[in-house]
Amino acid sequence: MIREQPTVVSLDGDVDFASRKGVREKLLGAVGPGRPLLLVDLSGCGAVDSEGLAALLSVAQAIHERGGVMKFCSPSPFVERLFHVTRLGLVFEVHRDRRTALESF
Amino acid sequence: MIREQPTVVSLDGDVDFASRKGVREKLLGAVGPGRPLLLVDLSGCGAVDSEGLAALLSVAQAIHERGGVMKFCSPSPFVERLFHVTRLGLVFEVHRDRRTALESF
Amino acid sequence: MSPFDPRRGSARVWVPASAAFLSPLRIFLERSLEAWLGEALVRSATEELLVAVQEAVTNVIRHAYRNGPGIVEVALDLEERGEEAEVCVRDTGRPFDPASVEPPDFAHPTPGGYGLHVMRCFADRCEFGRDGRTNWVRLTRRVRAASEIRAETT
Amino acid sequence: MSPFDPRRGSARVWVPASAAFLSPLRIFLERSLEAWLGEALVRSATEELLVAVQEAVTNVIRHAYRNGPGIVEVALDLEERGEEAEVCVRDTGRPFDPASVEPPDFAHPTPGGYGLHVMRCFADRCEFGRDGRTNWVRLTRRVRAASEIRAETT
Ligand SMILES: Nc1ncnc2c1ncn2[C@@H]1O[C@H](COP(=O)(O)OP(=O)(O)O)[C@@H](O)[C@H]1O
Ligand SMILES: Nc1ncnc2c1ncn2[C@@H]1O[C@H](COP(=O)(O)OP(=O)(O)O)[C@@H](O)[C@H]1O
Repeated sequence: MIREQPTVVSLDGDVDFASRKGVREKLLGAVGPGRPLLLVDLSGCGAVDSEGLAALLSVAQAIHERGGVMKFCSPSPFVERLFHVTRLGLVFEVHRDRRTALESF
Repeated sequence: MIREQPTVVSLDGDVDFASRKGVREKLLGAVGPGRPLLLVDLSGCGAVDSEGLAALLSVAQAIHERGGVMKFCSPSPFVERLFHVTRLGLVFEVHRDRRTALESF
Repeated sequence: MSPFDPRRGSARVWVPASAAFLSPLRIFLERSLEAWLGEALVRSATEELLVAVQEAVTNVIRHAYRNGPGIVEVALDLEERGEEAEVCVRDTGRPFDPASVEPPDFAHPTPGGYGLHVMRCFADRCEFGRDGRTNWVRLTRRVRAASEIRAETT
Repeated sequence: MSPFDPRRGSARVWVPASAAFLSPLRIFLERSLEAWLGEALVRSATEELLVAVQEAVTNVIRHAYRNGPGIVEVALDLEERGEEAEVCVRDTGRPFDPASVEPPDFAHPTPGGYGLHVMRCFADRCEFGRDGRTNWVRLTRRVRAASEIRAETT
């Protein structure tokens, strides 16, 4: 079986109200034409707030509309709590580390 | 000729009004009994202000009174400018890098 | 804006209502809490308080001032014997009744609408009010490690 | 304290007169200048302005309030078309005449006495005054890269 290879993007700055446009552009710009497969590595990101999560959700929805898949890996404990209280951890597929996430595609 | 080996201390936090007591203690605590030879590496230090320089001068004077020598190395361009405007660059022996400083003892 | 209270142990900031000032504000509050509590500061609680504050400030920028000009005041209360930090966010934009806002529809997630919910989850207390022409949100959160409290009161 | 000027593009902070707040203050000013000027901010000029401000605040803590309780106000003026940053430090401690202070004796260095000299060297302008019961120091420094200024005015 040949496994499809997702595009991996590491978010390294803040993911919040101030940076939401740049985050959207970075993620949507990273996937090529065709069916997008995207893995977002959160290990290095700075401050995250609900507007940042909203930007991630809007990207996930755009990718889903194109028949693609977007997953996450390596959230900090704080980002895990934010996924938890917003219930977005139930909507997004979030993996503990990058290896596990890559194997899931 | 056997060269004397100075104690080398790297200052990594701020060297300012807030930290001046800790800086004094760290430097004076690092030299043993006898004639103190001290090299202070400034490459990693944070904010420096005139109160920080005053603390360094007071340590240099204490070491001088005990017949010892205190030198500096690796100041940032900003710290060099601070040495320059206070003329303390004329009082302290400041070397560009650690190797040159060690060879000067 | 409320008159200035010169009590020792409180820090206050005014910034333009602009997303560019979220980062200066957040780091100022974080460093002030560190200055105040040092090793006793609980990091995880601080992260949650700071994001709750950021949600409040973002709402002021987007909704109270509708992305137009305005000033946001943020006051951090540093009561010396307290175990809690209290952050009050004030604006002079349009009034707002939080009771009129529906909670998020978790079954149908939309990009947005989580701000008030995050504030309520991450603060121990979250109160809203209006004095004269000033709106305020007061967020309270215990941020000091319990062992420190005990050591001080015995 | 002077009345608040609600003009857009200025940031203001009040902190307790304590050395612990030098770091929150410095990083707030630095991040605010970054928020304002971005890539056009000249790092070396900013470092010098920020240490000049720190000297002023340290003098307020040590001399104006004699290490006792008090509030320090720091206002950063962010004029949108200006090439300069202006920082005003205010206190309500004892009055002070900078003209009465001797310059440092460079031939006989002592641990201390360099603060005013550093302020004057590292700011483009350094003015002192008193309004009512408030002392102020205003430090001005060009911090925007020249190419940016030209690009804007042509
Ligand atoms: N400070 C405020 N001033 C005015 N209206 C507000 C304020 N905060 C929130 N609101 C209103 O409450 C709604 C929900 O806010 P929130 O939960 O933060 O989600 P979002 O801001 O993403 O819509 C907003 O859409 C807005 O209509
Ligand atoms: N804000 C102030 N309020 C009162 N006196 C001051 C103030 N700033 C400076 N001074 C006086 O001026 C002197 C010189 O100040 P400075 O050059 O900063 O060096 P230092 O603070 O190390 O003595 C101080 O010793 C003090 O007497």
